[in-house]
Amino acid sequence: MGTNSILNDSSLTTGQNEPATHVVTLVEAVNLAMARAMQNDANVVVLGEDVGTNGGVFRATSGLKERFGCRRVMDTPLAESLIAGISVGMAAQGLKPVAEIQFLGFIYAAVEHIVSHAARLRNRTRGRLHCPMVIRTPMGGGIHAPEHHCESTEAMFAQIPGIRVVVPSSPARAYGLLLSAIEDPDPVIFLEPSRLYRMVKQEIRDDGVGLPLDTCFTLRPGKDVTLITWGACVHECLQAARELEKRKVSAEVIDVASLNPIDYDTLLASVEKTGRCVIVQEAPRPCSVGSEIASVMAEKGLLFLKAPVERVTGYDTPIPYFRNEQVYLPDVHDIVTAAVRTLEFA
Amino acid sequence: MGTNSILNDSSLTTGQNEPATHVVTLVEAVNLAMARAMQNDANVVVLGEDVGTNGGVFRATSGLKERFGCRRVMDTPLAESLIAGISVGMAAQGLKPVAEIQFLGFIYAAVEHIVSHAARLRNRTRGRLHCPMVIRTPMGGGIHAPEHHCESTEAMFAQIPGIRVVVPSSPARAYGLLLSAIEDPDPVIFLEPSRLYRMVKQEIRDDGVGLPLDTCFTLRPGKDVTLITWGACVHECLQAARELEKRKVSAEVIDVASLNPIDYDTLLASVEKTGRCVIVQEAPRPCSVGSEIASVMAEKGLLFLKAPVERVTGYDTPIPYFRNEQVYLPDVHDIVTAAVRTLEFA
Amino acid sequence: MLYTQTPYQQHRFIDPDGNATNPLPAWMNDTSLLLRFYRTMTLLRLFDKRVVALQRTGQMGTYASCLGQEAIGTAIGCALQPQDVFVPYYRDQATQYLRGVELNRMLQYWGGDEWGNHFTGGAAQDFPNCVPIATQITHAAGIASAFKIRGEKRAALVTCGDGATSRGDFYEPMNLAGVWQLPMVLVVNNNQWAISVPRPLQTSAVTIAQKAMAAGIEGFQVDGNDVCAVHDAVLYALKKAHSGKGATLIEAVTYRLCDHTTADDATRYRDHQEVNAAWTLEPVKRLQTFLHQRGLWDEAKEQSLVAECQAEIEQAVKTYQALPPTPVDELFDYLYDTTPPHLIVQRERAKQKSARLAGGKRHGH
Amino acid sequence: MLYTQTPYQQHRFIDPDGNATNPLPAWMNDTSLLLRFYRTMTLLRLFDKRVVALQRTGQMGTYASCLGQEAIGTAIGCALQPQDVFVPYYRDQATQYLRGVELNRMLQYWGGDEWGNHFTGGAAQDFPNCVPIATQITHAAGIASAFKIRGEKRAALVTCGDGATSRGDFYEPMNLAGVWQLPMVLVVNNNQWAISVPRPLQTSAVTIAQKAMAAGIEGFQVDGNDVCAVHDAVLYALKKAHSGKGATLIEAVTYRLCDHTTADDATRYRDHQEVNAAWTLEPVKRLQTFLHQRGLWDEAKEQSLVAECQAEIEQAVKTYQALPPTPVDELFDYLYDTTPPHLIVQRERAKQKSARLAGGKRHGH
Ligand SMILES: Cc1ncc(C[n+]2csc(CCOP(=O)(O)OP(=O)(O)O)c2C)c(N)n1
Ligand SMILES: Cc1ncc(C[n+]2csc(CCOP(=O)(O)OP(=O)(O)O)c2C)c(N)n1
Ligand SMILES: [Mg+2]
Ligand SMILES: [Mg+2]
Repeated sequence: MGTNSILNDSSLTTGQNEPATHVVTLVEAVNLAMARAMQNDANVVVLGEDVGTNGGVFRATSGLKERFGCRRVMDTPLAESLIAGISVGMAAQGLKPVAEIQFLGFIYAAVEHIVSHAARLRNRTRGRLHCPMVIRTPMGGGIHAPEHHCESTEAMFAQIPGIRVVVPSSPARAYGLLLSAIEDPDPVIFLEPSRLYRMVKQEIRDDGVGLPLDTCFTLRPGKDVTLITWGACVHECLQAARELEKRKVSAEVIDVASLNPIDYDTLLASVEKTGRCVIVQEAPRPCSVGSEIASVMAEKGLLFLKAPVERVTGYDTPIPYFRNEQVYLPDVHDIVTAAVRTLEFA
Repeated sequence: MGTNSILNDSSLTTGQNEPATHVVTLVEAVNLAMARAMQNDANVVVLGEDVGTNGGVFRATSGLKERFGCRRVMDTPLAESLIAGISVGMAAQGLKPVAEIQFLGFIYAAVEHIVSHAARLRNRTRGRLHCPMVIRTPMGGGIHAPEHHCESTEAMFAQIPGIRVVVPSSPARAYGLLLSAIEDPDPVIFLEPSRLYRMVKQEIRDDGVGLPLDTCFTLRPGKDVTLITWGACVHECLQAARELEKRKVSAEVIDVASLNPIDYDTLLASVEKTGRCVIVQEAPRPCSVGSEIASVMAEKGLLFLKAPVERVTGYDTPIPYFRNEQVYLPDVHDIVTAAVRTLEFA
Repeated sequence: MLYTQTPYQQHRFIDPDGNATNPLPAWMNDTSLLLRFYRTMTLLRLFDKRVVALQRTGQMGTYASCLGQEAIGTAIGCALQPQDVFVPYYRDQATQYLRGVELNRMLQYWGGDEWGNHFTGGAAQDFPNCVPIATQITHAAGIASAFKIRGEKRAALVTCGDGATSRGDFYEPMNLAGVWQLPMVLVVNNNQWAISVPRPLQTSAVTIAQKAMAAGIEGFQVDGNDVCAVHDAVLYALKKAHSGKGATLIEAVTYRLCDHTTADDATRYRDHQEVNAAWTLEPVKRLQTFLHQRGLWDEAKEQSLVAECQAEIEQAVKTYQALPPTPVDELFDYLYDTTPPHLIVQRERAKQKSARLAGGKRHGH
Repeated sequence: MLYTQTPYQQHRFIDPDGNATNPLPAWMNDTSLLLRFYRTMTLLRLFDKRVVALQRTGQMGTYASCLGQEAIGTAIGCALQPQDVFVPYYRDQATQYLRGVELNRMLQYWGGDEWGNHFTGGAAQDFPNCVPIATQITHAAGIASAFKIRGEKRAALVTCGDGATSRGDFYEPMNLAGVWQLPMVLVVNNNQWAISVPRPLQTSAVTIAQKAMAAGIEGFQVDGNDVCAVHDAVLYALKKAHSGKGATLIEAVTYRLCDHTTADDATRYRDHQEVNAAWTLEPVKRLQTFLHQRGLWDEAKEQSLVAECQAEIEQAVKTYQALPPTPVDELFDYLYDTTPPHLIVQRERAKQKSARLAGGKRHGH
């Protein structure tokens, strides 16, 4: 976790000349996006536990305090309900708070402010007040972390009307989606797969251009089966697609990215084309995002589904302590097997 | 809300002779079940806001303090996180706390203790400690209540491994399911549809016999279409079934009752028989219990589904303030229309 | 009346018999303000009574009266500056009225219509009523943080009840207000009851004011039935906030003379003697006597004031009763800034359904 | 050292130079206890070092060391009675050790295996480490409530850090403990830092002890680097709890000499001078000097103690390293009392998958 902020990059600090390109990890892309947003809009402020001098336990906010000062990069006392609740107040006053919850497993105390206030302020006041806030938090397993540091409870938020839930799966999408999340006039829960934070590097142009929050991303076209996923599992799905290719199976891979609201059209169009749907998530099944997508297939897909929908998921248990977490996390073999099942179905 | 406790019934206070039968409302049945459980097991304690002298804002705990004393019926300070958290501590010590959260809309502050502790204590300690606690709370709309008093966020808990979620839909099931919930060695979220609290009266035998937490209840056999629901919507579904009967359509009505874990076998067997599935819930759709059930149909039902799964739900918005709530709540017409769609599908 | 550590010492100016307890502050020479206090409290008392009547006759939803607590909201409303933001709980009708929230809008809120939260004018930035107890305090800390971040001379004033002081949302933002020296004023309406739970079962702290010590901020009690005492305390706290000297906790000691709400029956859990005793301390009569003694008030004035208030209230009730229900579309139009496709589809279904229901009503089935 | 209102006044018995500050309590004549203090602190300091080494070499997960804070856990562990229940946060290795939790079990916990929470013997009813900050305090209040309800002479002792005092879960149960007069002892390990957030940014309360006033309970500070001071304070608080006199908040002032955890790099946010200054106050050396002066300790004793501790630690490390991973079935077997059908199906899948993964490992792909 010792990487330094790339904000020392002068081309960035003097935002004049040609937007710089950087080869960055996902967490560095998150850092870049926040820096860009703060530079472009004085209303953007960052808050959370250890986000200041320490730059966040994953270094996502590294260098921001030095650059934008402690009035715009605030270490809060240790209280998640507080972090979410003051963000509501700040947002209602026209600031654009970008709050960090240190891990998704610690967001639960903030659920009341997210569900009862952030998600409803616009609706309750008929547009008089609204809540342009972002809550960023790392999610998911696979990093050998202690208990409560590996949660995949995205469905708890994907089910709440009035908020957006966004999960990036590459540095470029992290940069573009976070910029849009910060610009968005409504509350966004931005879930960052910690397993991807430093997995790959990618060249991105720091041009301040966001990516849309209302579409899925088709990462790989295919015609035989659709692999629908988001977050860290995107990478297992892409590998699985390559595996399947060896077996002459053409798999389409879709990164849902925005889990609330969901871009159903893209998903349905793909499954209508392939006739086969495999949904891959780390989370347990009950009432999950995978359930929602599968249920839409059950409502709309009956005429074109050539095989039952397959869900490759974590087990319906909490994720085990890290010594056993590999058994819990969906892997390439699980995905390939499920895809093959849909192909062999008759 | 002025009904008095039926604990004055002597046959109950002296639990000697033949178990008495009572004609009671759902909320009175809840009261009876708690009284019975407290009489049978000294470890059962009741806690919450206004549960003591006031007997609960819906009178569910009416008379319990007078009968069992203030050490077993405790008014807590106003703090839901506290109520859930101390219940975890009490349960780990062998008590069987039955906590009341005044309305489901106020449970959100308790989510952390439910998800991170109650649901995991047994698993984290490999069975050394466990958590036999019940959280009771009224749910749902239709009672002209103020905002935040009409929530249907059962999916937030139905998705959590390690807890049970139970929703009664009649006085008899309220009595039997609550008794089992209190006896159950694991944490149970017991959601009481406030719209049903005083809707119907039913004769029940106060015999202390519980109902199983691992099965659905088929309330009405049918062969053409299966109406799957729980809680208050059970009554609209039963009416809809009668409507459909007039049209020579035989509808099976299943009360899921236990939303976590779900008795999938009964649901699948019914839809395998009827070939048509209509899921009815007050909650919005995304990642809901209805999504979960529909997704299981998508996984397992492809070969016997004669029509797409239909979901009759609230809109994907918060429930409106009460002047508009009727437009939000699924009604008989909505259900009949959806059922007819499945029948006309070809 | 007990104290906690504070330089502020004026806990009461008018005793229960309406006698002044000298010395009185200079601002109390402003008789027009004193009369404004009285008019507001009188109006609210009459309004409350009328709303309860509407509820009893099925024309109103559950309503939380502020009977006996009018002094607190009135004192706050007259002390707040236009640039300040008011963050209420749900017994703040007096403050909301003084901030410019029309009575008919309050009726609309309690009548189950979201437009009841659409404040305009002086209240345009104020928060709507907050039902989830204490959560508004955290929002107020966020609003105060925004003022601090932008270097604005504004304060966030937030209210809550005694029961609310048991929640994390009371302590967490108060603690933050201490660390960040926020321009926040927290007024606790200690009306001795949280529905059926009496104050001693809520906390064993001798005063609620002393809870300020947990946050390292100033806290003290005032007589919540003395509108002048509350006003002076709020003036002190707002001045402090505006001059960057941080947050204050004010415990206004009063009594809930009404049921908790129209859905409550207080006779189940508290006895008459207590309530009767409390009536001897109530704020409206107290100020009236004080004004009488100063020759500022008489029976004639009283009668015309009552008539004037009645008229204003009846006008509001008419406006409320004439309101058509909110078109159901709005349920979808105000959820997100741009309504997503699936909600546009649902909006159509909702329109059809509400038409069907309206039709159903018309044809009476 | 500052105080808050309390009859208790013994904040320190041994000063940083190891000199006694009279008068000493009678129990300090029990040299075997003093030596037990010293042995435990020495063992823990060596253990900590060893675990960090294991982590650095990839044989251990993220670990939270208690370097510099050994006195607190040791004092608590020696004061607790068998019938009491200990509710830790995650820097309580010393207390857990004294409660009978084997070192290898602690290694197992930090090594990512749930069996690390399966305490036996004297710790069988103790809670496991608690990661969600402050939530354990609420559990402790529930445990104390159970004791009170059943009329048992037992206490729940719970620990937390200074950062934890900012959370609702710190205030809510403390407030309850006041109202219900619960047999609860809350010891705050104020080690001046919450990861990178220094104590002054956590609260502007001059002391954490004074937060007890918000709950109307007794609270005070002790020198957290003086094992005798902490022990005496905990004895006082436990006696009070056992005799039905209610709850106590003890702020033990110490310093986190280590990084927050092995995943942290404290040099990013605090400077050497501060840490070096803190080293002059650390508890182990202090007690050693004290024992020396009393002729209770010498170099030879020190050497054999270190050797003995090293052996005990190496034994535990061996046991830990020899542990096979938990069979994955248990993930399903301990979720509910009776495993529901769908989990039995999933358990089979999980077994096959873990076999596949094991195979995969064997064949190195
Ligand atoms: C979080 C939450 N819990 C419970 C309730 C139900 N409830 C509404 S008012 C109330 C009592 C509040 O008492 P207090 O804070 O003293 O305010 P008062 O009504 O006395 O003015 C309760 C428990 C709620 N609205 N929100
Ligand atoms: C609810 C919650 N939020 C955040 C974290 C991440 N975290 C782990 S330890 C810690 C700091 C705790 O500081 P303190 O309470 O002083 O205890 P210390 O570690 O200093 O002993 C944080 C923020 C957590 N574990 N739980
Ligand atoms: Mg009150
Ligand atoms: Mg600390």
